[in-house]
Amino acid sequence: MRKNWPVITLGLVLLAGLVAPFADRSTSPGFYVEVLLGGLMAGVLYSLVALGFALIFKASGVFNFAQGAMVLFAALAVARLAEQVPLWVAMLIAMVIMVALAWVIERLVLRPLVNQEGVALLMATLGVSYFLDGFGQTIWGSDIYKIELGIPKEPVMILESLFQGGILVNKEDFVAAIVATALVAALALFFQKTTTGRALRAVADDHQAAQSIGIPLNRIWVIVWSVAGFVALVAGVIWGSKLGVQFSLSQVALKALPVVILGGFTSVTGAVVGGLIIGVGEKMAEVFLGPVMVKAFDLAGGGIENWFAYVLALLFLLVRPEGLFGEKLIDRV
Amino acid sequence: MGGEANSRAHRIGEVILALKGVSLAFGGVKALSDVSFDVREHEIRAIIGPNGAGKSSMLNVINGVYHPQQGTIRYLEREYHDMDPHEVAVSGISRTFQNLALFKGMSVLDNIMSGRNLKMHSNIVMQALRMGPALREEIEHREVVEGIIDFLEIQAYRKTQVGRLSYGLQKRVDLARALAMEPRVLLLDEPMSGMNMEEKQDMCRFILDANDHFGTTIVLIEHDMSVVMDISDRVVVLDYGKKIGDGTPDEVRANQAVVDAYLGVSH
Amino acid sequence: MFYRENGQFKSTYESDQQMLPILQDRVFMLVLLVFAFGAVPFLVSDYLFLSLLIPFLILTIAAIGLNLLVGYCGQISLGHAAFMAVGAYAAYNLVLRVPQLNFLVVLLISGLIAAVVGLVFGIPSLRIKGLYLAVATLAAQFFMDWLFARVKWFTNYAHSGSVQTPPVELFGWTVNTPAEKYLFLLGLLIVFTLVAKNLVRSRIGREWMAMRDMDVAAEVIGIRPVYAKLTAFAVSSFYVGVAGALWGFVHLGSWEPLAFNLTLSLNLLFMIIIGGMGSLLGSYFGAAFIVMLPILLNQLPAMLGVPISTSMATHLELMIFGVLIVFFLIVEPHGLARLWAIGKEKLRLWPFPH
Amino acid sequence: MAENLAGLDTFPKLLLHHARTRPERPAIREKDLGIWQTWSWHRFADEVRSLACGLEAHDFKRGDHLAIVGDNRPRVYAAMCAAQCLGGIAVPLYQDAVATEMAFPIQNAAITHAVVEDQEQVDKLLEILPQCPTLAHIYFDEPRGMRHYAQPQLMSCDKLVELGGESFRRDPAFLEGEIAKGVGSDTAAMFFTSGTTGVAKGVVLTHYSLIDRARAAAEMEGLTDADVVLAYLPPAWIGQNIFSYAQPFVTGYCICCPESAETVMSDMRDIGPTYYFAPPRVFEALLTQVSIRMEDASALKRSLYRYFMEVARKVGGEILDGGSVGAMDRLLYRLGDAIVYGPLRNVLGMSRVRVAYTAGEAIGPDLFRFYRSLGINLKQLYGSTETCVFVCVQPNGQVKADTVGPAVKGVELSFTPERELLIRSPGLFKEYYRNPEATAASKDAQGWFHTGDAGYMDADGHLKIIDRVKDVGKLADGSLFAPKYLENKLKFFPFIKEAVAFGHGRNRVCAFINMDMEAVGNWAEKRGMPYSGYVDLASRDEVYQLMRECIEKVNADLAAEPEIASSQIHRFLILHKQLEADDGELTRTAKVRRLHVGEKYAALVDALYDGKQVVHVEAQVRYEDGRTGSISADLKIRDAKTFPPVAARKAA
Repeated sequence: MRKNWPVITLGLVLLAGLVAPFADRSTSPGFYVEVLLGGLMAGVLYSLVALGFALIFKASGVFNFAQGAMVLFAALAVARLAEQVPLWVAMLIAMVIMVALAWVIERLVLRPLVNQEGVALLMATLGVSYFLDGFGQTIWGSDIYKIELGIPKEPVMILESLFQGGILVNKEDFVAAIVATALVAALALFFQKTTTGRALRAVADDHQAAQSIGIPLNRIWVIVWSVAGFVALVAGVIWGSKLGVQFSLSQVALKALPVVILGGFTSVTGAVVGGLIIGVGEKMAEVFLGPVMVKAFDLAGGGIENWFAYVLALLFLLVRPEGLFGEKLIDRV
Repeated sequence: MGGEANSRAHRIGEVILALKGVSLAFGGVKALSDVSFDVREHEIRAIIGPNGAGKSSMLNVINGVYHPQQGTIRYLEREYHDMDPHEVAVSGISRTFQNLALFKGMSVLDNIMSGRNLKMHSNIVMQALRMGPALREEIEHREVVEGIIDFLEIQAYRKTQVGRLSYGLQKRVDLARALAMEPRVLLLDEPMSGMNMEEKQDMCRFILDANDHFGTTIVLIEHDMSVVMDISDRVVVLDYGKKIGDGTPDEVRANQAVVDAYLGVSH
Repeated sequence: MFYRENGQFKSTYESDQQMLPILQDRVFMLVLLVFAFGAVPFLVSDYLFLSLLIPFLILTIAAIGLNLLVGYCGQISLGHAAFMAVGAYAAYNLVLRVPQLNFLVVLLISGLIAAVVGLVFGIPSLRIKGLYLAVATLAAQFFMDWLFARVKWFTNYAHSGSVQTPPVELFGWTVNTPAEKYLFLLGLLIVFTLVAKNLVRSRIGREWMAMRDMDVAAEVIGIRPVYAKLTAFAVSSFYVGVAGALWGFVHLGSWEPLAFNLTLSLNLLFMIIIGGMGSLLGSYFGAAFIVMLPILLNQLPAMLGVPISTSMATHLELMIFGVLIVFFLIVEPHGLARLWAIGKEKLRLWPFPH
Repeated sequence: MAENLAGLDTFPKLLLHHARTRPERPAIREKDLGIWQTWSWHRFADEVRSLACGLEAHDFKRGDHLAIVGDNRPRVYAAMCAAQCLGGIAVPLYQDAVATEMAFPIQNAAITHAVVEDQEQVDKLLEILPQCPTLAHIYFDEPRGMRHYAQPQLMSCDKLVELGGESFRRDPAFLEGEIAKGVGSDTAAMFFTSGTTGVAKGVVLTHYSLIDRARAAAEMEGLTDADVVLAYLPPAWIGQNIFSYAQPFVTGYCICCPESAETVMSDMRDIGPTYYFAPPRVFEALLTQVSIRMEDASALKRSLYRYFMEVARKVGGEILDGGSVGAMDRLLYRLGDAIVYGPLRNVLGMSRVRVAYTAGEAIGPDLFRFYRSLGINLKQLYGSTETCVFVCVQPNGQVKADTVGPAVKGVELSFTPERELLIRSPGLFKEYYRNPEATAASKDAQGWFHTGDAGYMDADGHLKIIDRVKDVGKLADGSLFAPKYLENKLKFFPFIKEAVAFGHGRNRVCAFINMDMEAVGNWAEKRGMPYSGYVDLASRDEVYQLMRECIEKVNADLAAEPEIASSQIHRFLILHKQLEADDGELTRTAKVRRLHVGEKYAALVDALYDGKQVVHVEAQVRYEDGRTGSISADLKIRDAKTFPPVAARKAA
């Protein structure tokens, strides 16, 4: 009980956040649910990318700052390839590229730096992300590109029976969210249930576990980085089609950092839950808290979502460094 | 080498440090269960026992790295439930580490100098300008540290990065850093592990001299029986986190439980 | 090879602990200083001053600041540009609202303000280490970006959110020609370097390094993590804050919101990785490198007759940075400074091998 | 040496002189606690005064002996002077001697007081206390580990100084008086020579002789109080003592004591002595170190090194001797000095060396030339404890690898018919302590000291030591035959491990050669020469050729020396086995037992002389594992070219 209080407080805070809007009469439940859904949909994507993070961290003890760059890279690849070939082919090729990339990274970066302390590895991934940004834009170009998923963008009205005015949802978002959810579920299952999955997650703790199922460590790294690449690809495509493929994508993906912090680096569940919390929290803050603050402090526009996730994570770190579902670390002497 | 208890410079005094019913567990694993023993001023007190007997945990409890679930620590007329490392250091307990915990990136000199930090008081501005008290301090304490370097015969390595030194020498630097704190009680965690015979003898000499020269009370962990028996005044024997023997080397040698549990196992 | 150290023995601790114990080094340094102050102002073109030397000098101060935190105290930070921003905006508002203040005082105060902010964002470092801390500092970055972009007061309600600064003036001397700026900054840099050097070779410096190398042992010998880490954050932020103020006033003169964004933070980090963590000299090398590379990339191809587009240049720059960082982390984690040190040792031992 | 030291006929008087004339100049530096702690002459004098008064308080009287055991450190030298202040005699003993070795001197001189360095030495003295009842006071400099020593004889030097300091303050005049009482003819110190034959002898030296020799040499080299010496050899050895006690007292220069045995090299680099002394083995060791470290240097450096060392070998010595050298060579040498010699001197700690001496044994010419070619003014000197060292010294500009130079001012040399070197010099010792026979045996009525060394003056009036008299023989024609001299000359070649020369009472000289397996082995591999083992390699014609070249080089030099031109080696063979101590062919100290070898291999010797080209040998050999086996081999015998003696210019 004693050690769970931060979680509980967090829960309460979020709850407060959830009910707060109703303090203001003008918010209609419909609109509210709309925002909530929006948040959840964004959240699923965060969860997805965060999974990539958690996964790589688990398997190779690397805090992969390059995740964002991978998203951008993948998105660029798909966008430009799709100009020549059908989308699904483009995605296939892109996937192949991402696997190749994973392999190269393992070879040139991870292997030489094996059993270095975390910070060094983090910096290495910084290097990787810089390289990817540069490289990606060099070969794919640096303008803004589109990805056409072929799903009509026009909003649809749902649950009109439930709320007056109903709820506006962007069809594409909706599909995206479902795809993402499916993926998340699949990945989560894969890592929780299958032996391979568990082995992958175990390698960070003891390399025997990996050997035991007969996968050499290096291959495991290639696999997890490929999976991360795959995740990045999906996220990239979805975000790309939504916001257009451009440099800022890599920044958006960085949002997954606070997610893993919140959920706990080492936990798949953490990544999922954290993603949703951040997603919803961010949306709520943007829509309901933002205007209030703008009024209160006479700001030049809201834009709280830029930092909300980080500060939330930061505050949470202070009370519970290991995150929601992470395991506690004791340093021995 | 004159470590004989009869002809030592400081006569063994009152109890200075006492553990009562200390128990420590990590999760389910019991590292120490209800261990009690005391240490008298100026004596050399050994803690022995097979690996995993909880020797190191004992030291970690004493200097506050671990916090025991039960039991109390009495040090200099004060009862602690658990201690905080900094507080412990201030109160005059220092230690060395089993698997070296030196500051790899720093020179031997700086490593030992860092052991003096509690004795330096000039403020950060003075240090930034390296003026007045700050400069004076640097020099005073350098002198003290040089004394210790001389004492441990590591003059030749003064300005080398500790990372580059041999294991035996690093152990010496570790001891030097601990001595630099001018501790009343010095905890040594396997000071001779991984040393060759000659290095061990040197280390013994240093430990005895330190005890003799500065009157430092010494608590040392060691699994090399022979060494311990030669230099220590009283010995505690641990096994699986329990105390199974306590007394002078001879008493302990005579103690059947010890013979079975410890000598039996290790030899 | 050029070293002749026989007879340079030390008979006092002062002389043994001096900054440059070897005569030949002292001579070299003296020559260098004379050259930097006496010759450079007359030899160098304004273009070089503005695009190379001035940014180099300022960024070196910043790099030293970051190095104190990351290289010496071992606390990672991905958000140091935020503290530059604090320094810059603090200075802007001070000059704006208290015009009679001497610029040096302005620098001092803005530095102190940055130090306080840095201290606040350093607090998490007491609970969390390494990777977690990295994220905490990112929070600082994004929050500060937002703060200065959105809170109009800081920008004095400028519509675009961009700010102009008056030319620096102190003791009646208006620092506006490139050469003057250069001299002004050079003077500052030397002072800041000396102070940093003194800190790292004093008690506080040893406490930082102890924290970096083996925090448990450090605590056991009585070093207070709170004190060590927070002083590191404060001092570091102070340096970076001052650098920020100079960046705004002396280098940019006017800047948009987000002039001090994540990219700048990361660049600072690269400076010390490439230059050398835990080395003041390294901060110089790193800053010089980061400043020079883009210029080279813009000039060199043209000179070689294969001109490339500016965007191409920037991408190339990114890639080169990326590769170099990984390269240095793998091959020489102590960066250019270590290479320099080795070179020096070789000269001292010449003709013997190192 | 402008300053007038007239009337300063004892060390204490010299000390006071320096304390007056150069009170703040450094007298002794010791690297301690990380820096060079410096004692000015003033401070040094104070220390001596206090120690002296302290000793006096513990009734140390005129003529008493003070044993001094310890490594080089200020107190050790202060103690020597303190004893002399009271008209006492300093008796430095080797700090590395074992307790039992210390017993004799202490009994012999009925020593009552001893100043020792540390616990280690104290323990030794306490151990022999029973045999040495006279020893009543032991003062230790280093209190470390001494806290629980209860013995009544013990006291720390600090205590002694404190005690002495008080009594000095009470009555300063007293000590002045004591010092004034001293005269040059008083005994200053006694050095025990580790007698190669039998028991050690205490060599008694007076103030007069020590000071006279120290001054003679100092004037010759123009030493001043600006010079610096590193004191790193045992103070009980006259060879160190004269440089770190007698000469500084004469010239007022500063001596430096290293921090510890391991740090000598780096301390030397710190200090950069201007005046340096070392026995050949030290120079040898240094050179080996240099070669080894150059081995793993980068190719570029190695080739640079080789090239410029070649240049140096050609012209370095000449330039140092102020000889005439072509402008081009000078230029090259300058260049080399900038990028090789200079740095090398720096890492060796010899950048500032003005004068360096070597003595004790013969030094290999290549070794000797190496240092000179680097621009280090290395010179040889000849002397012994009995002569206060300085008998012969090579003056600047007349340095040769194989002589020890002309007599130093004040020294007379002459030779017995057996070519034993006789010395008459103000530096001669007074006597062997309580050993009249020995004294009489080595010092005759006319005051000639019989050195037991055989030698002669070469054409330029340089003394050349060839051997111990007892080993010198005659060829049939009565001309001089010095086997050891020949053998040494041969052994200076890396390829030759041992050599045994025969010729006493015969018409010409022949020799056994023992090749150096390692060197010759490498040599063979370099030239892609397969061989199955020692015996095989030893019997190769190429190897014989190699050895012949060496021998003929030696013959060539010999021819240039009329005195021994007739000792040129005519025939030689390469032994089929290494000479072994286990086979009784070498002494335990690895000296050839010439007679024994001669008898053991009589057949071979005869073969050498009766002109055979091949001789068959059956030999018992003892292997490492103790088994004995027998080798049989056919040894070739080869002739070596000999040269007509150079027309003898008139020698001394």
